[in-house]
Amino acid sequence: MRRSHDQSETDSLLRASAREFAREREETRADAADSWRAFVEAGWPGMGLDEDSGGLGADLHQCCLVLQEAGRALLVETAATDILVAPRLAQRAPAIAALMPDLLEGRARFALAGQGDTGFSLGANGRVTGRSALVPGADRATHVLFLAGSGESASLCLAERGTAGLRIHPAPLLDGRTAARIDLDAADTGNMTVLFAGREACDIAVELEALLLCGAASEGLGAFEAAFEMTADYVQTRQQFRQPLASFQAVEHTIADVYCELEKFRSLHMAMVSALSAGGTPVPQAVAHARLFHASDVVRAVGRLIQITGGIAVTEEYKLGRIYRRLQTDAALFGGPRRPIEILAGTPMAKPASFH
Amino acid sequence: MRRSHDQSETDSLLRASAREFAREREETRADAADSWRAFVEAGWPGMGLDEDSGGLGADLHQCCLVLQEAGRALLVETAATDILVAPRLAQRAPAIAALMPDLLEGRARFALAGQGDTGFSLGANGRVTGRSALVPGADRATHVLFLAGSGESASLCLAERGTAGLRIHPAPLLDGRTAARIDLDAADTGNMTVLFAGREACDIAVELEALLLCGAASEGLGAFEAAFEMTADYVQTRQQFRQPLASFQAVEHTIADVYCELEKFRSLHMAMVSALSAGGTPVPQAVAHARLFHASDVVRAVGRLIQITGGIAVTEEYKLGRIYRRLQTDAALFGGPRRPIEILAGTPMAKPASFH
Amino acid sequence: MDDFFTAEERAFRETVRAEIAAMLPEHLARHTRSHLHMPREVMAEWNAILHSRGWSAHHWPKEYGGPGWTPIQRFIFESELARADAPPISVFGIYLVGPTIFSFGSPEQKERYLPGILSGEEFWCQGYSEPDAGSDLARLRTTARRSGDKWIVNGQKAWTSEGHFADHMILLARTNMEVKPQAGLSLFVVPMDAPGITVQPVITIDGAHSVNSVFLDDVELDATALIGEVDQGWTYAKFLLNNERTNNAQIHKSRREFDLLRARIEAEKGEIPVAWREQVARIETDLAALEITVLRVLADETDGRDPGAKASILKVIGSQLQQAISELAMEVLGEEAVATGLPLANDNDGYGAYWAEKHLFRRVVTIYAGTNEIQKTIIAKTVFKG
Amino acid sequence: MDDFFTAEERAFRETVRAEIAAMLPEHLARHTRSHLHMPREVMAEWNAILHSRGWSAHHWPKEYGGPGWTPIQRFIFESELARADAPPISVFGIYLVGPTIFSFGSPEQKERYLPGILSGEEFWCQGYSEPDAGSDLARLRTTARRSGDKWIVNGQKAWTSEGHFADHMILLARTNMEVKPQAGLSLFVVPMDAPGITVQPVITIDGAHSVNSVFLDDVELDATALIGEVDQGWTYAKFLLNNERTNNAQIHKSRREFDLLRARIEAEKGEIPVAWREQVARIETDLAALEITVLRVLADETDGRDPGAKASILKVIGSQLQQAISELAMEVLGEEAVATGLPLANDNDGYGAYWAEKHLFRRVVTIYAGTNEIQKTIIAKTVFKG
Repeated sequence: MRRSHDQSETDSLLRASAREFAREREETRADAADSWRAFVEAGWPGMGLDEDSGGLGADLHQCCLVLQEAGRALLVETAATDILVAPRLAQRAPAIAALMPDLLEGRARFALAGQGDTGFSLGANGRVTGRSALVPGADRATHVLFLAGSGESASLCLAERGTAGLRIHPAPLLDGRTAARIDLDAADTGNMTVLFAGREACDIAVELEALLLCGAASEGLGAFEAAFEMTADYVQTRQQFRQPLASFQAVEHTIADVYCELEKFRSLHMAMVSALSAGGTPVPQAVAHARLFHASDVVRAVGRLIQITGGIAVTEEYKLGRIYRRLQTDAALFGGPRRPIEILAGTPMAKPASFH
Repeated sequence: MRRSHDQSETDSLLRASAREFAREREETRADAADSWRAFVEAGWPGMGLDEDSGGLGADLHQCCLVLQEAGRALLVETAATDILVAPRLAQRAPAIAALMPDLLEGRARFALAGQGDTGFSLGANGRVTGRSALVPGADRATHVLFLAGSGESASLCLAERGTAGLRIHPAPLLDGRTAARIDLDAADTGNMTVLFAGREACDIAVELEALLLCGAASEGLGAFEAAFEMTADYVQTRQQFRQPLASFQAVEHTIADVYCELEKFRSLHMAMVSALSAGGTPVPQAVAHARLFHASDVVRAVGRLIQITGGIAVTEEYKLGRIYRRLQTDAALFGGPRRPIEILAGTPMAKPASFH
Repeated sequence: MDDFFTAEERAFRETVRAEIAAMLPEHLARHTRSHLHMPREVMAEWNAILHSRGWSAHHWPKEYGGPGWTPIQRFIFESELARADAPPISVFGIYLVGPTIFSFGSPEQKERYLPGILSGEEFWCQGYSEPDAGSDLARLRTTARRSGDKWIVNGQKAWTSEGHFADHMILLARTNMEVKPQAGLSLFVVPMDAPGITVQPVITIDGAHSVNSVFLDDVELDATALIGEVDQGWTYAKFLLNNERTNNAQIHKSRREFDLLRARIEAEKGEIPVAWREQVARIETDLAALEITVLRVLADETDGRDPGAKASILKVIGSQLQQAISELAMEVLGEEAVATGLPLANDNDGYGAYWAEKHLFRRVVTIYAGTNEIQKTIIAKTVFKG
Repeated sequence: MDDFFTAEERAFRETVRAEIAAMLPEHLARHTRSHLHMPREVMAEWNAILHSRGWSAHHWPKEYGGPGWTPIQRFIFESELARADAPPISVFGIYLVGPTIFSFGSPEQKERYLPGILSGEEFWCQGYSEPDAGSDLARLRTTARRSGDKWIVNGQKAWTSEGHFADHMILLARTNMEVKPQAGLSLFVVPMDAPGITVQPVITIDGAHSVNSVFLDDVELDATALIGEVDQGWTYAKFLLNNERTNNAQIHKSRREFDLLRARIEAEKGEIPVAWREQVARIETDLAALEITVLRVLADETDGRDPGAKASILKVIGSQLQQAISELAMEVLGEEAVATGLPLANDNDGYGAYWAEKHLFRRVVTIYAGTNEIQKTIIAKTVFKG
């Protein structure tokens, strides 16, 4: 149970080292061949794995704190699936657990192929067809996880890159990261590992997707924090009309408004991580709150920071604009803000209606 | 063709006299028995009527300009139907034309019973049943206009107060005006005048309702102008922290934002009046633009004026709060903002889709 | 949310929920659900019930008659009160005056005033604001002048909620003209029936009477009316504000009223119509953000971390949220909210009129207790200092 | 809208619409629909076509080669250009430099420069902004120093759009240090191939190259490079801004791009999904409001009424609207807008990437040409003065 960020000394130490690691890689490009190697050596992939399994045994709060730092430096390597999803799944699926040594060595990387236009249908012949949404980092996955079918007949599958009928279409994203869309064309489940079946498979898929959104929001929080801090510094330095920008009430109030947004996002993020740590029914709500905020309010807030920073913020060399581009990209992924809106408002709440 | 408000000297004179008349009645209550008398003596009901028919022959712009002044003074008498709707209808319906002497004398007053929860259905037996939306001023109507049925079988009817099956339920409104809901319970069209039938009836009903919204928006514009002007004055006078409120950038920028809103509303209002003067297809769009703005942006803008004015604005004695109450009431009538939204965005535009 | 609470705290919640349900008479809950401004009798009745359980002053320390709860327990208790539609706890007596007196008052003042606050037999109002001193305290003009062993008070107070039925006022008055404007203020207890006091109703934008102007003309106070040291009034007032960082968030009230509103829409329409879903989802999100931010502030307090400008942040977020909720209510309720006197349907229960009144009155929440503009300036200064 | 035009004006619209349709090559229209930043060749080709019809400088007076239209006719012409997806008219040459030269330039300057602007054979860029002088002109540091019958220019210009392909720059430089900072500025014509000029690309937030930094190191100019009187540069610049009140509204571009966006949504989904209808309706309303406000300003100008702060109002409204449209586009286009390299579907036509680039670049519209904050201050001052 956490009631603040960086509650323990371990948290603070972990953050400091992750920040330093990330800062050194801030300008590294996604396609630099050995870029993942450094992450592996720093122990990122196995961070959330038990120490017995060769991991660092960090809890979810701590893993998210590391992702925050990755987001703060706008790292283009997408580590969320490997850090959050794979270790969680390894606890329950032996086939995944068996891959952990490869994960730790950087030989295995995972992608969760989330809900796309069509989803993945599972035929009676055991063949899967469908198309995923865009999945950041999936272009470099060696193993793909996806839910085929629905309800009682669902299967949570693991397919290796190269499986017949599995195609990974890489796509550069607007913000310099890379992603892929995953196509399955009558791919035979006989060539894959079926990890879970039926309702259990569905529940686990929901949980894994929630972890993915949680990872994205963690990176988004780090990026938002960086944007806020650099703007707060800049407006105190930049002079216009013989005074620092910070002395103008319009700038002051924008800073205050955005700071309120930042604190709200920190709260929603903390609640989401707590909910995912504990499990249980409030999870979809907590994730939807953070996701909606991430996919709309955060982008708008950083847009306001650009406004008070002025011209320099719209040049490529200045990080604030790149943060905006990152967050704008985040917002468009995973179904955009409409999905959390539907989760939060599309289904009537079961509540006693006690009026006057 | 008008390209500015108060284009002619006549406009300016008319406005000045309407403003004086309205200001004198600013505190008059709606139920003051002889309150309408003064309007009659000032020539308001017949304002838009030909001079030959005993009216003043004002055009629609001029009639709306007078209603603006009524709104500016928050007059609780609802004159829009008598000023805008009745004379327009008199041009085409002899039965209405015959009532114009009574209108001019203040003996006849009209209400247009607009689209309510149910609308008015017309049975094969010539009987009408249904319930209208709330209609401001309808509580004092002597004659009620409504559209019964739809399409080819529609009738635009005129029913006198007292007609069997017609009930006028008066209702005080939140802002001190009065309104009524009009019920028809198997009322026999044999006891009414059917003014128009079929598509013509429908088209005219649409036009009359547009005039009603135009009247409401004209009053709303006057109220908004009054709110803006009194606030701009107040913030220049009121001292806080040893300087006038107007010298704070937060206040300055709020004034600027609201002034932009005011100019936008003036433009939309002018376009609506022009469209209604000319007739034709752009009418529904122009009315929906002004109505949407009236029912949402204007209320929000006046809320911001209250904020920069501070505590005094939330006391009953200070007019700004009463203006807000009026505009909030306006917003909730006539189906609220959702109706113009549907008109503007619910129906695909017939446009060539020429992309790349 | 639940993940923020320990097992003990969750058990505590179950206990208070059950006890409140057992104690709260239905007529009080009904009244609370349908009225914006609470009459004295309703608050007094409920206060007496809570008092009999020792819960009337839930955030006071044990020695003064409080239950001695932790900040998180208080949060839970307040949220359960709201959830049960319990009448509000007197803001002035319990929240403001009690802590002022037990922190700075003399032993005699404690003995004289605390029991009446605890039991709900005596009501208080505050005399801080003035017509010309909104958020700018330097402009406070009411004076208390020494005359022998008496104080003579002259001035006018504004926005005095509940002033028309309060027994006492806690008054901020200028006692020293020689020092900086914020420094020369003192706090006094003023009996509302003292000669020279005139209470004049102020009708607010919602058309109702809940606040007053209070005129003080040569009101004579005993020396014992002074609370603490002379000229230290603003120090005391600020101390209290800092102690009550989370109150302005109004999270429990907002949460409850929104749950009821949402349930109402869903009961009438089966679901939230698509056109309003974004607004609903945003309000749900803001409620969650506000709840957790309040809990973070309480945790910071408990653990001795500096909460920074969080009092101002909670005020800004909380007040904006209150307005967002009432704006949605007005749009959803439509005609029902503005036709104040019409039986719109057979089942019209006044819910629309209740919301309209609330919506109008709620323009004040971004103005009072330090305008949001002032709060934003405080927040920015804290950011720039940090 | 139509009601604002006379019968003659409506007839004029029919004429220009037909003529533009006949003149505009399809490849230029296609390029305009799918590209944010226009290359010189596209603009030059279209400029030459318009020039052959005498319409390249549509708001210039007849004596300098314009068609001599009224403000309303210009509005109609511009709206028809946008509607036809015609490439943009050179902002710097036609709008800025031409009027500066024919209003303040010498006969020799008119003869030398106006023909190249009219024909589109010579391109211009502006040298007003500097890295340290955003909206604050007092901080302009580029100097032009007299040396014999030459001027020696030193300094750095920022945000120079089209600087990488322009033939000339119109330069604002400080010529007098003794007077108030706004007073000692002068305007010059600078050939972009002059020794001492370095053009350095600036990649903007959209990842593209359309603006530049221009360094001027001991650039030598002839005496004839000075436009008008020395130290009067800012007076000339302001005069032009006042003459071009409505340009910043960008109404025609916004109207056209929104019509296309809306048509695209409706073509794909059959109708506007309910969840986006409010946004669409608000944008439609704002477009109408902006269109009519522009027309009112033009009518005020024509009739000699003072348009007050309307230039600033149009800038604020117009830029906010541009951003609102691109925000909706980003939400509607979703993945299509951010997966810049993926053939998302067989019919992927780059529309998403086009909007993403536009959306990002569009952060500048509330910053450039006087930030919206500065515009709001101007508006408020006008209100308070009035």
